[in-house]
Amino acid sequence: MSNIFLKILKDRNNLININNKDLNKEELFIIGKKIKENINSLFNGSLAIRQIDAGSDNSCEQELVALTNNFYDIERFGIHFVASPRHADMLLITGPLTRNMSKAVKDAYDATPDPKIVVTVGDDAFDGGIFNGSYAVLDKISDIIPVDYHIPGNPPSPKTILLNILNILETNRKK
Amino acid sequence: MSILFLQFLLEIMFLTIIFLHLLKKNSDVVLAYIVQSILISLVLLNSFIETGDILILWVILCVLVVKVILGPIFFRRLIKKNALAFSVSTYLNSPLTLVLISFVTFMAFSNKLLPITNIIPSYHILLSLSLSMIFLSLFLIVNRKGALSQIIGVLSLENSIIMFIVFAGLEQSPGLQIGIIFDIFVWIIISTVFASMIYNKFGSLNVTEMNRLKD
Amino acid sequence: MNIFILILQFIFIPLISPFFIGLIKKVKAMLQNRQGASVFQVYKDLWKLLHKDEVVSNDASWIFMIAPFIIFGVTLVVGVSIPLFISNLPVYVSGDILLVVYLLAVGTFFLALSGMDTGSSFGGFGSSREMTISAMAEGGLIFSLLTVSIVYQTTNLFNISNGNIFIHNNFILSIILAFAGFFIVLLAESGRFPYDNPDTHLELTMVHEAMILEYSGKRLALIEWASANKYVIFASIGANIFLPYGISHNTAILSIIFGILFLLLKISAFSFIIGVIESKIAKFRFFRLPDLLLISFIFSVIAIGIIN
Amino acid sequence: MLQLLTSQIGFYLLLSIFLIGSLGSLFLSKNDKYANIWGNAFAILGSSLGLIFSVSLMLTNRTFSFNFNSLYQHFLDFSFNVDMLAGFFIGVISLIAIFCSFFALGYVKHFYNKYNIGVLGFFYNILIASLILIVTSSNAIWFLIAWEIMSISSYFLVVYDRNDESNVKAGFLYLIMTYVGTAFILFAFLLIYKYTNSFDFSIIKSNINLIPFHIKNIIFIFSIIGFGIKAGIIPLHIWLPAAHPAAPSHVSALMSGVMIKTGIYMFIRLFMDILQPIPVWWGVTIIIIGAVSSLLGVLYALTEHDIKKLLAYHSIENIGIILLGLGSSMIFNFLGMMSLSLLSLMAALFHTLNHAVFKSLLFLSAGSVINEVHTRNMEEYGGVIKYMPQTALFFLIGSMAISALPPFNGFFSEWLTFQSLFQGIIQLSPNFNWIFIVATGSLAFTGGLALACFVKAFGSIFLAKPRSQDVKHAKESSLSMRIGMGFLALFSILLGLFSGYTTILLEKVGKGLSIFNEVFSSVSVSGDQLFQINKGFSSIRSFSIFIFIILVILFSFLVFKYLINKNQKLKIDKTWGCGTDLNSRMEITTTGFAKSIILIFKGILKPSLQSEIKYHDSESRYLPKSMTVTFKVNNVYSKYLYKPIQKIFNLLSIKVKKIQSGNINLYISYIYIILIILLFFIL
Repeated sequence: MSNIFLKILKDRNNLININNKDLNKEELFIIGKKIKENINSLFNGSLAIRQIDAGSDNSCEQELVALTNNFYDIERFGIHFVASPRHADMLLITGPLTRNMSKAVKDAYDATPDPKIVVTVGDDAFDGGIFNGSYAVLDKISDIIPVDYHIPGNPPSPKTILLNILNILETNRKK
Repeated sequence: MSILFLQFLLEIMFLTIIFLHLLKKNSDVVLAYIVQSILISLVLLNSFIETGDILILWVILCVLVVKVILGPIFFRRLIKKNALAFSVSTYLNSPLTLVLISFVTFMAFSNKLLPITNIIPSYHILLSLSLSMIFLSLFLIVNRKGALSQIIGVLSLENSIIMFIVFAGLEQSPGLQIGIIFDIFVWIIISTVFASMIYNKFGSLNVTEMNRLKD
Repeated sequence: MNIFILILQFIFIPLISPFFIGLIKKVKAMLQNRQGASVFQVYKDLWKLLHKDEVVSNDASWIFMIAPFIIFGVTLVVGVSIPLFISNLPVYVSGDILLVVYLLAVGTFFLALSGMDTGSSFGGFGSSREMTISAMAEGGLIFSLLTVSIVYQTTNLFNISNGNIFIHNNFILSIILAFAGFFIVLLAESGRFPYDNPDTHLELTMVHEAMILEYSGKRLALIEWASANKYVIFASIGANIFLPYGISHNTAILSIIFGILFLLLKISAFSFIIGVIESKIAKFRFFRLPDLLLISFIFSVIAIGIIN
Repeated sequence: MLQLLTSQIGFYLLLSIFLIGSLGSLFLSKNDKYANIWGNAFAILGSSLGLIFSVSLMLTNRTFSFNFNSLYQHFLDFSFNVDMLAGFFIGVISLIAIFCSFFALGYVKHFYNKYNIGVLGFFYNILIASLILIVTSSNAIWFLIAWEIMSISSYFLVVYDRNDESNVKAGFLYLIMTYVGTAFILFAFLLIYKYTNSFDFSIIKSNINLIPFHIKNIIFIFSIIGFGIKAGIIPLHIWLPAAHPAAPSHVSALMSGVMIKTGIYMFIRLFMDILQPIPVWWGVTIIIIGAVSSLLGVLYALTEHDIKKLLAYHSIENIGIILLGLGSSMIFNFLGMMSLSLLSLMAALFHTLNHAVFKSLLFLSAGSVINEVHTRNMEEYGGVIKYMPQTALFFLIGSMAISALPPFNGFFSEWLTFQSLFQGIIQLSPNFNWIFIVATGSLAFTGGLALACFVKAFGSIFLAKPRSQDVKHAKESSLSMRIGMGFLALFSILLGLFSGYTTILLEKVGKGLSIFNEVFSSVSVSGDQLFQINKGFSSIRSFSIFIFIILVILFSFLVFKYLINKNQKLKIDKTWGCGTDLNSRMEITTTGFAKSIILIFKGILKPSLQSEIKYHDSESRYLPKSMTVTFKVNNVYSKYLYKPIQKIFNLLSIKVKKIQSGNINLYISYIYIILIILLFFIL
């Protein structure tokens, strides 16, 4: 075990570096127009994300999990995943909204204290994606809870998700 | 009255108790009891003469009236009414009872019991004799099966206690006299009621029937 | 001068405790070959939580509402009554070891009650596990502090840390044993690794985290801060009682600064060790924890045994 | 007036008030309301007089003893000796009795036209009077008479609620155990009488050296068993968790707060006063009994889900702690360290007082909860705090006091016990201090487990969602019940606040005993309650801690509530159950809470887990109708200790039964033979 630590401490150049210039390259849908006045100063330092699976096929989850590995490492931007919506500031909803998950998503939304941001990740979450119109899926998540931003992609790569989250924080700060 | 005469009376009483053990018929047993009571009254008379205490006179009167007259009459009527002539069987056969009687009297006379029998050194023999009479009448109760003879046993126990007390020189104390009188009355009542109850409950005066009471 | 020291003593623990939690996270991140959050991230988290609104469950009673203030207040009280950077505080309420132990028990008591208050099964199980661990840890804690108080012939923490180094050295073996027992209890009470994984998301394995699932906003910040305070309290007790090198014995400015530096150094050493431990071993199964706590109790009993 | 009060007349006045109270309530038993008011009013009057009597006696140190000799001159002179120790115990008894009677005024209402209230009032007053008589009597026979009155009156109070079959059975078990105890006490006193041929405690004390050494040990064993049964030490504690829950709550508060203390009183009276030059192994056995009782008591409390049984087991635990203090005092006494012996005796007395206060507070508040929810099973409570907020506050104060949390009184007496044990570890040579290490270890673990147990108790009763319909229409207890509980809670705070002054008072009480007159105390108490043990070894300021804690909590409340983010909105919403809506069956209950601790200690507790499935139709095993899992801790003592004894007695009695042959002559011959044998022996 200790030789692994030595190897780690020797070479440390595996982080992908993100600087401001490639922030605005990835496109991003803005849906909800809610302007939150005290949001800009609050979240620049620390952001707690609660990921809700509204019936996804686990592809978006893989990408979100990849965010926490040591390539993308969202912790260094002060973003961390939390266990309960009570502690969360941002709700990442993945997957088409299935019928019996609608109540759970509504509960999670109510349980999150304000000010909060709701982001849907992946095309399925936007309008049910390929499952659109099926009896088991309620097409639009925004019918149940107000959605603020949407990250397109099926599934969006960890880099796009990361850039989009940082982008969301940027747009919020500008408002 | 001289010591000898008293001793003579006591020996007769001792004989009556021996007879009580050996007799077969109830009526003879009652007869022996009458003899005992007469002897008791004689001895009390003697102590009355010596001490001149009026109370003892009363005691003698009661003894005579109750023990000699009333008691036996009542017992006779009981025997006649319930026709229990031959029910005086005993646990031990007569030779064995005799051996036990001798052993008990020997024990009463042994010097182990000296402190009791030597209260008044001069009356030593009389006291040890009455002590043996107490033990014998107790043994009588144990030995007899018939309820009537057991009652007679208890009464003779009571008489021998009186004898013992008289010779121990305690007849003066008022408490004792009241005790004797009281004892006489109460005991007579109890024994009669007891006998009649046993009889109509068990149909016979044989005590062994009673072990059905055991759960 | 005394007032300044008193105020410094009062605000010292709450100020530096988030830093050390951040330091532990940083060490773990470094060992996982990732950059990890900055060391001051916990300050930002607390600051953000303090300014957020709250969502409270309708089954919660007044205990749920006031528990965070009591828990945080208790850590402040304990913060004042233990030696930090100066060993003979001009005026102190009381530094008795039993008072410190049982005051921390008040904090655990209310935390466990607030966990059960909202009626969620996770909170209930969190409090049951927390109380089991703290019940088993109490023996080891009291006995390890008792060893040191026997060595220095006083149970007052300030007098202990004021004792001269010479006594310390010739009982060094029993103090090391007691320190080992104390370190095991430190991990238990501050909810660190072999007992409970602080940043787990799986509710079934949580102990400390499960009790505060229901809290949000300001109250959550207070409880997080209180648990950070508790960690630093234990670390500073360990630092000043078991390795009292460098603590200042008088109220000169220089020695105080020196004392603060040494204290920070020692506590960061603690945090570094804990960070390494948390990366090296896995979380123990729940029913192997009592054996570990019993080991700490036995260490202290042996330490007492070999003193005289 | 005070001088008059603390004298013989005052004492008789005290007893007569209780007598009038008891007879009056019996007399008025036709009308429930009057009987209740009369009985409890006189109980309050009597016990408040008792409190004044004892406090004035302790402060002015005017002890007196008198005897009331009856016609048998030397044999049965009823002599009383009201010294400092007796004064202290009268104080404890009357303090608890006042508030139990206040509580009873409201509580007994639910017994109206169900049982005869007059009888309850009668036995209640008799019980208090007999308690006072026990602690003041200084003649063995008089003591035993008072002991019998106490046992019988408490028996009738235990079986008062006789519709419930288990109460009568519990009362029966209580009676048997009490009489076994009394038998042992009788043996002990007879042994003492044999050697000192007197029953009077003062005479026994003066010629104690007549008793040879081995007899003294036998007396010690007999009195340990006899008074241990009443105090409820571990192997002999079976009746306590059965009898205390059966009694009405204010009686079980009085019983477990004060009645088991009579056992402790007699331990102190016998071992520290009368049989004074005591060997060391007595102290060692008492400490070991104390350690075992406290540890096992709290473990069994953890397994309980009946609230009153849980509190009864906690009485056993606290008795264990008191015995730790007493045992260490006896060991110091043997080793000649009199000031330490006084210190640990003070610790034991202080814990007796504290335990009486917070245990009766807990029993009363538990009683008022049971009164509303009509069941003693904690599984069916839940969320009672929303319906009975004040009772919940009192129970919270009681449970914080019993688990020795700082601002309350439980902490300071446990702190004192800890200090005396620490002194034992430090000052004694290795062959003695291992006992103190064992005792401190058990005390430390007991403190932790007691905390866990009371989080379980408070949490499952008062917090979360109601788990049964009765809880929903429970309403706050009546005013008199709240007064009783409120004052007890206030007392438990005041005793914590002024623990310095109470320690000085207890030191005077300790000095009342003859062995401690010229001993300098190792505890010095200065202005704001700072008292130091042994020249600064350890010190604690009860007053300023209390104020400091309150100030800091208030400071943090104000700063964070109003200074930072003042206009913070608070939204009320459902509990977050990961999306599923939680119902009341999903929250944790007592068995769930304690399961992990029980499994850790399964070696000692031997839990048994039975699961049983009922099916719709027995052939097909696929449609289970109901599945029940019972997680039970079986009673080790009755299985391994009491059942074998019972079996032996049965065998013996069957053998002896053979002599009952039913034949009269045989019986008379038995008498005859024995008469002759006796004659031979006597002459």
